[in-house]
Amino acid sequence: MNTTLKDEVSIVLAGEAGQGIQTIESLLTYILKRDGYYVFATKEYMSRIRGGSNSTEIRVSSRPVNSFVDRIDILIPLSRNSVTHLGKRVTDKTLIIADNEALKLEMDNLIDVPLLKIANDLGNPIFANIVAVGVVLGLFGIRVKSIEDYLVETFGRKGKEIVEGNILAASKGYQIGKELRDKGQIIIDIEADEDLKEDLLLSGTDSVALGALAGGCDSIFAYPMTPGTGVLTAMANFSKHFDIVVEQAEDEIAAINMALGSWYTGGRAMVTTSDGGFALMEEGVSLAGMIESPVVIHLGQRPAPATGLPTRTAQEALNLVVHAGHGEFPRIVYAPGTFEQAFYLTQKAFNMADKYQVPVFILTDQFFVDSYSNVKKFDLSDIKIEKHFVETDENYKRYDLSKAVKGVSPRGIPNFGKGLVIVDSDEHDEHGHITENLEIRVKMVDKRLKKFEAINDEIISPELVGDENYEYLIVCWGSNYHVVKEAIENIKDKKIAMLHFSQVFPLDKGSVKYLENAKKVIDIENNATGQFARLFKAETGVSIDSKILKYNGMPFSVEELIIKINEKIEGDL
Amino acid sequence: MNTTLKDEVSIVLAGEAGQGIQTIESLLTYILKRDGYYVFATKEYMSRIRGGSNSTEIRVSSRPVNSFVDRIDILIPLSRNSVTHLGKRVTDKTLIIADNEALKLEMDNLIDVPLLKIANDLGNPIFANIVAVGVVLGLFGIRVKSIEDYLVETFGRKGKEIVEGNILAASKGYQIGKELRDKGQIIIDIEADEDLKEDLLLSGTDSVALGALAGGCDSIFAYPMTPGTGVLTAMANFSKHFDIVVEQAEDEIAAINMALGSWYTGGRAMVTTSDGGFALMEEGVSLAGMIESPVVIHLGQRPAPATGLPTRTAQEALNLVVHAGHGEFPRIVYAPGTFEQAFYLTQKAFNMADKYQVPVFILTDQFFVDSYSNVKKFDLSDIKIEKHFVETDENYKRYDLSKAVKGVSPRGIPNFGKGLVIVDSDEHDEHGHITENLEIRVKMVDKRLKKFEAINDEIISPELVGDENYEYLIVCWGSNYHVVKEAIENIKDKKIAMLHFSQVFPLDKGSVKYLENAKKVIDIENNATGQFARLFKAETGVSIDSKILKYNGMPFSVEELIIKINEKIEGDL
Amino acid sequence: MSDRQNLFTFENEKELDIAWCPGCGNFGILNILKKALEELEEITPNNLVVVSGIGQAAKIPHYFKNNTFNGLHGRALPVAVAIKMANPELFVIAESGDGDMYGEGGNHFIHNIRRNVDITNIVHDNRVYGLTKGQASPTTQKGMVTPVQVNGVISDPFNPIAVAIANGATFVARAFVGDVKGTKEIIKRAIRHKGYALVDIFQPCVTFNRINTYAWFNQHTYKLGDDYDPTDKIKALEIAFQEDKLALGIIYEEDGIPTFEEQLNVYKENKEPLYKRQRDLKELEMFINAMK
Amino acid sequence: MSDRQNLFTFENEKELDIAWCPGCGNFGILNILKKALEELEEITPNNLVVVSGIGQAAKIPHYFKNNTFNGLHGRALPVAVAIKMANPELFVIAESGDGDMYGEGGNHFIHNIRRNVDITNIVHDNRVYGLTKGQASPTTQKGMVTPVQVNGVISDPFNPIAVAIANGATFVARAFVGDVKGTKEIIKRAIRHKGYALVDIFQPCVTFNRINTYAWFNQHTYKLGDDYDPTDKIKALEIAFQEDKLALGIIYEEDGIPTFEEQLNVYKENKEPLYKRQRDLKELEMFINAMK
Ligand SMILES: Cc1ncc(C[n+]2csc(CCOP(=O)(O)OP(=O)(O)O)c2C)c(N)n1
Ligand SMILES: Cc1ncc(C[n+]2csc(CCOP(=O)(O)OP(=O)(O)O)c2C)c(N)n1
Ligand code: SF4
Ligand code: SF4
Ligand SMILES: [Mg+2]
Ligand SMILES: [Mg+2]
Repeated sequence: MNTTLKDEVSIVLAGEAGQGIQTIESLLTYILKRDGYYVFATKEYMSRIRGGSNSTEIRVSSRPVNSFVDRIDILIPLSRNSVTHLGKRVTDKTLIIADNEALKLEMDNLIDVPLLKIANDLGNPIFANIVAVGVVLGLFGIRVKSIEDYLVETFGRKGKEIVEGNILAASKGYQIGKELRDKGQIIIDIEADEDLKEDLLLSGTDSVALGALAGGCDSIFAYPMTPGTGVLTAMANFSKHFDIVVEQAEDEIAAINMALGSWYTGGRAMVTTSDGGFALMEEGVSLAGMIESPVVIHLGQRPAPATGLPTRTAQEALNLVVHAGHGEFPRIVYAPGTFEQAFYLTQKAFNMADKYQVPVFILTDQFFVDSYSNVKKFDLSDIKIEKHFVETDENYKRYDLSKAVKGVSPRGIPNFGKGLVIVDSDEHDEHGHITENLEIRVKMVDKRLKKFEAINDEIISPELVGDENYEYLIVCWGSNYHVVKEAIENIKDKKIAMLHFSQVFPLDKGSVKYLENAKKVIDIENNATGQFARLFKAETGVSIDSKILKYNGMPFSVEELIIKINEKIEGDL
Repeated sequence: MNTTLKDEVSIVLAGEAGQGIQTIESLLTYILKRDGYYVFATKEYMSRIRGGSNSTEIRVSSRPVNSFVDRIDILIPLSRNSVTHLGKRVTDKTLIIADNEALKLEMDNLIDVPLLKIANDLGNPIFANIVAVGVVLGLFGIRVKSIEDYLVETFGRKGKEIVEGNILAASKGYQIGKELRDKGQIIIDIEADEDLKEDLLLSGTDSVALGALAGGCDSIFAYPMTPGTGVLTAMANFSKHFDIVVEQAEDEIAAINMALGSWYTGGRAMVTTSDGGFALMEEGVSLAGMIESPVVIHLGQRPAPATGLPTRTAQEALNLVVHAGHGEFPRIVYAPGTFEQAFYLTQKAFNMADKYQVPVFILTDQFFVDSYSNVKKFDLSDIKIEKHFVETDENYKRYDLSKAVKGVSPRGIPNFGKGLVIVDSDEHDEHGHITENLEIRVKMVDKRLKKFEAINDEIISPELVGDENYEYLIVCWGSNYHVVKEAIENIKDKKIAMLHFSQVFPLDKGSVKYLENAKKVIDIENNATGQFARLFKAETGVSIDSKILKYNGMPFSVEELIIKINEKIEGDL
Repeated sequence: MSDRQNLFTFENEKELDIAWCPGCGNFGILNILKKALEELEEITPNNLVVVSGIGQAAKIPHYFKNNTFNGLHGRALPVAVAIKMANPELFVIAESGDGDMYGEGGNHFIHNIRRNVDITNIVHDNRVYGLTKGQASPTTQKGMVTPVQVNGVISDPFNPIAVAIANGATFVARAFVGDVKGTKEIIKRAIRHKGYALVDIFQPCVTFNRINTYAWFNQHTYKLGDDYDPTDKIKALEIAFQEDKLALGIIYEEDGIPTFEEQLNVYKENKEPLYKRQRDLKELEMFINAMK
Repeated sequence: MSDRQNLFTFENEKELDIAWCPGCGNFGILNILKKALEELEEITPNNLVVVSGIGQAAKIPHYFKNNTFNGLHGRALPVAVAIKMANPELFVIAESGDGDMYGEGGNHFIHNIRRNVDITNIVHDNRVYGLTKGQASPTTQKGMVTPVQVNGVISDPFNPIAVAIANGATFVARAFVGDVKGTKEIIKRAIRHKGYALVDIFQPCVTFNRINTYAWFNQHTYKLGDDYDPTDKIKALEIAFQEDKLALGIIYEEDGIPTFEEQLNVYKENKEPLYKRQRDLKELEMFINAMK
């Protein structure tokens, strides 16, 4: 059995929760990235702490890769179940590297490596995962030094013994990998590029949290909920280096109300949650609408209704956020498709929220926040943290109509200036005091809705990617950016383009022109009803009747999209 | 000054909160109805317990009337402010009956009646409102006996002294009214009809609560919130006669979860709330979607966002309820336009909820629930309380796919039969046990959404009222039924019809045909963005661009609608 | 009694995929609970409903035979009390984690104590959020470092025992899963108690709580003796405030207080569960048509 | 001091349309609060924020000079503590009704006591839902008949004093608006207390609560004497449990406990409010670009 893997390899590590797959994932991605490869890692895992079957896919490539593929070139299973768990993704082209003494798999293309035995010989079965890392790195022929450096960095705090055990484990594995490579049994032929060493390696979570930092976020209030928790944890870590109030609220209702209290006082607060936690925040969103408070809301989507599948991915919260909160008031919803977008849109979210005094959403999902890949270094010189609050004078009125520009009155904060700042969840007059004057009511409604005009002027138009003379247009939003892009790049004989929306509300109504130019339009979403297509229809009247929908909790794979797009193109609908 | 009021009179009583206007309202409507008139009463009031300016309009007519008019034929102000409060509605055609010793109004058409003096002479200023009632009844020439009977009924419990004081007060007022009538100063010429004595006099609140009773509702869980509280209070009163668990929950989240606990056990529970309280229930609604639980939700709308205008009216919660709760699952939303509809739709809501195991909404508003009018007697012989739960056997599976008909599996309840009943907010298998099997996930999503098919078969089509050969079509929903109907009846020279939706979700897509037949379609709603028109577009792709929207917290009046409809018809949009 | 052995155990127990970590205290609670139920002759899987929220603890009803309502995070209590209101013949247990009951569900905790519905409230108190991977829960000790509380927890821990007693609960107990016999007896007493009964069970989380381990609980707990009088509220509070050594046992108990459902109008004369009743539509028609 | 007279009173006070019923206890609280503030030299309308929820009591911040956050029903506390976290230089009062604070807002009540943020929590306790017209509140007495509790309340009343003490509050007081001087002193002490301070004020609702009238409160309250030692927690609880006579005064007080904000990393070295700080984007750029 001889295998050559050219330009790209997809490695899948699988095992039970608690077997250290996450460690392998970060070791491999970091070391391979640092050695000049493009890497992309995505995990799927169960809602439990130990046991079950989880897996991580790591794509290593000579060109940027950012999407999930079904294909598994190399599989390293740490438990017997995990092979069954992966099902049809394991084909006869998949090389399996396993300790078959322990796993007792009956498979042809299996390379039996005594991962566990080596670990046990080193005195601790826990080292098995590190042996596996060594094998892979041996296959790549990475310098041993890189590995050692990284192990020292990672395990340094845990003491010398652990570090040395890990280094030994890795090098034992390394020898095996190198041997396989040297004997020509597995040849990985992917060009490395020195320049990539300087790339950052970020997750979707990192991108959102760093964007928040760059947006001047100085407070985060949240109640843990997968997959929204990551941003809370990241901010907690950043709080060691930057001024951030990090507080775990007693519930989601507290979280959003705390965020509003913070903005009222001049803070720049965010909340992070998931669908179900957000459902509890809706009254608070409505309060933001009424008192015209900025607030930034990160929502990592997962399959619903109710608790649903806590650790899986979906795009099911679009309806919810667009219509969240009772009453009528403006809002902005961003749905980044790339990590760069996640960073810049989250950064922008704070400025937009502050400028227009509205809630701004960052809508991601489990697949997006839990993926890692190379990102180019950031240049923040064009970025500004726009603080829009003003120093008040004695005559200050929070909702001054005469001073309102496109519905936006200057926002004062307490004890900065001579004025008093009064906000009220009841309908209120220009001062902010409760009123039941029905004429003022109408003026205030009009004022709040007028902000839509200004917000519409700053809509981020969808991005057209692919063949400019397209016949087929794929419409998508949020995290499906890369997978759709890669799929249509692979369908070479058709004229296809992708129209990706990273702002989903308000919608760019001008985008209808792109649809008009297409022979056929296909909507791709991770939900069962086509929420974006429906929103598009509500906003523009244009239907997109051809839909590719997935709602089993997994992201689309490149291969399945290629097949489904081809079917749609060839089929009638 | 001589005035004759033929066929119909609009009487407005106005004063501060706490001055007993509510008492006058109920006395007058009950006595006049019992004397064979059509009556309609609607109030507008402030969010306070004492002071401010409130008013009640009572229309008395020889034909059914059910909508608000600006016109005031007779005004009885109990406070000076209340005249200013009513603004332009007080014209030179308005007769004012007031104690001008106390109020010191400078108005021409004022009949000075010493309401307060009489009351004081009787030993208590509180009787002033009853004197006013007497005056009005004197104008109508009602038999004194009717009044006495009713006063005994109303005040009987408060002791003999109070009753007698009231009777004396009423008869003093009566003499004055009768004198005005006899002298021909005010002649009210409205035909009474013996048969109407048998009519019921109900409010919107009564209609919903009685509908619930007729739907077999045996539990209500709610947290007080205007204007949803009325249904809770009504059910609490009914609980003296019928088996109903009435519990005020600690918050709205508890309320909806309690309702789900009750249905799970075989109860038939409802919740009642308003926009902001409902926003807190959304996670619970999503839970109903996931565990496929029936639940009935009454939502009395009021102006938002946030606390908004607590005692005013609006139709701003449509977006919210249609998209409430994260994830994708069926629901039904009724929006009654008449009290009969409120009764029958609420009754039906319980059966539909039980049959399809989905949340069913009754969407009303403050104007609707707080209005009173004649309603014909009910014949319940066609009504059934359909209990859809089954006795289980040992092999019972709550989400049995093989037994599901259009997505609906038989619903068991604990301890009725030999099976166990397992429900889970996580994605679950046929038994109801938590699962992360992604194939089952897809089957369960499909199962839940399949129910839409059956629900669609039972859609209540919109009602077409007016000229069958219409050129102009007015689209409306919920409480605007009567006012639109009365307005178009008054525009005699145009071919106009009304299309009223009492079911707003799922929408009857076939209704598009009505719109296609019109030269022009006008949407009428009590909100600022045209939520129904947008929903209609999302569901059908058809835009209704001409809109008449009101969002100051007051219902449309017949007069203003006539003007606005005419403007729309004559104007371009 | 022997026919009750394994009454609550699934036939296919071996195939159950239990989602807890090896060594987790939840296993012990599951076993003890099943034993306790076996010993309560009045209870069968059919007349038992276990209501839980979301978390590791909240998965427990899936692992033995009962009618299960596994609802939303924090919302077990409202569901549980409504079930009892709809059918007082059922035995209702609301069981979940400390985060679920005292954190997200805190408002239901304090107000359902006031209602005194006859249910049993069992809390798996591992002093941490297990399922979401180790953040502080309301009962986490001050100073504990977690992925979110990177400088250590700075709020004071919630004292469920003291709050429940102060708030008027009629049965308040603390147990430790390491004390199998004691815990079983407490659970049995709690279920038989007429009214709301709280059982807070110390449950080591071997994965995320490295402070409150089995050893720690062993060291920091003691059992209330037979001479302890649980009817003295002030004494009970003194016990509840102890910090270095934590008492196990029934800390407070008050008998003879009417339950919520006993006081409900619907059950004053007729004890039948709601689902068995029929509304008389003829009577209703007359009632409505009298509203003139 | 004289320049502080009417410091918190609107110039156009006469034109204010106060939405309370004549005779309502809220007027008394408003007057007392203004007086107390006048006497606290460190406070001005500008450095004071009053946060309220929804209800009759919750309208209070509109009736005198302050920075006002009149938020959602039940949510005054989260807003108030976040304000203090963003700017510890502000004086923050969270003030609302009993339904608002203990009912809808109950979860924030119990968890913010644990945080011990330096705010003052004033509750207008009229033992009823005023604004929504007379339903039972958590503190309504058992048996009281209301439009919803048609057979009388059957849940036990919430005891905010006992629960707050048991839950670790560092300042717990009860006042009666009829006792003007006592109430003013309590409010002043509460504001000056370092940490969370609860002041539950008995406030007659002349419209909807016909039981707990001015006379009733006069008859059923007594003042704690000068010899009372508020640092004894168990004694304080005994006082809190008294039923026939209700104590007025500072029932429990514990000094020297660190506040939440003191323990926050951001304020350890730099005391500046957040709004004055700038993020250094150059530093951030370096930080990000090191994430390779
Ligand atoms: C509304 C909502 N918020 C947050 C979550 C996420 N969540 C799931 S379990 C959990 C905490 C679990 O802690 P605990 O109740 O102590 O249970 P344990 O896992 O420790 O047994 C949280 C926050 C959720 N499911 N729903
Ligand atoms: C989420 C929500 N639920 C319910 C209401 C309705 N509501 C307004 S005030 C109030 C109760 C007020 O009682 P309390 O807090 O005791 O204040 P009081 O009027 O007695 O001063 C309620 C239930 C609301 N505004 N928002
Ligand atoms: S995470 Fe902790 S509580 Fe959860 S199963 Fe594992 S050990 Fe038990
Ligand atoms: S209803 Fe009661 S609490 Fe409200 S203002 Fe009137 S008397 Fe005061
Ligand atoms: Mg826990
Ligand atoms: Mg109150």
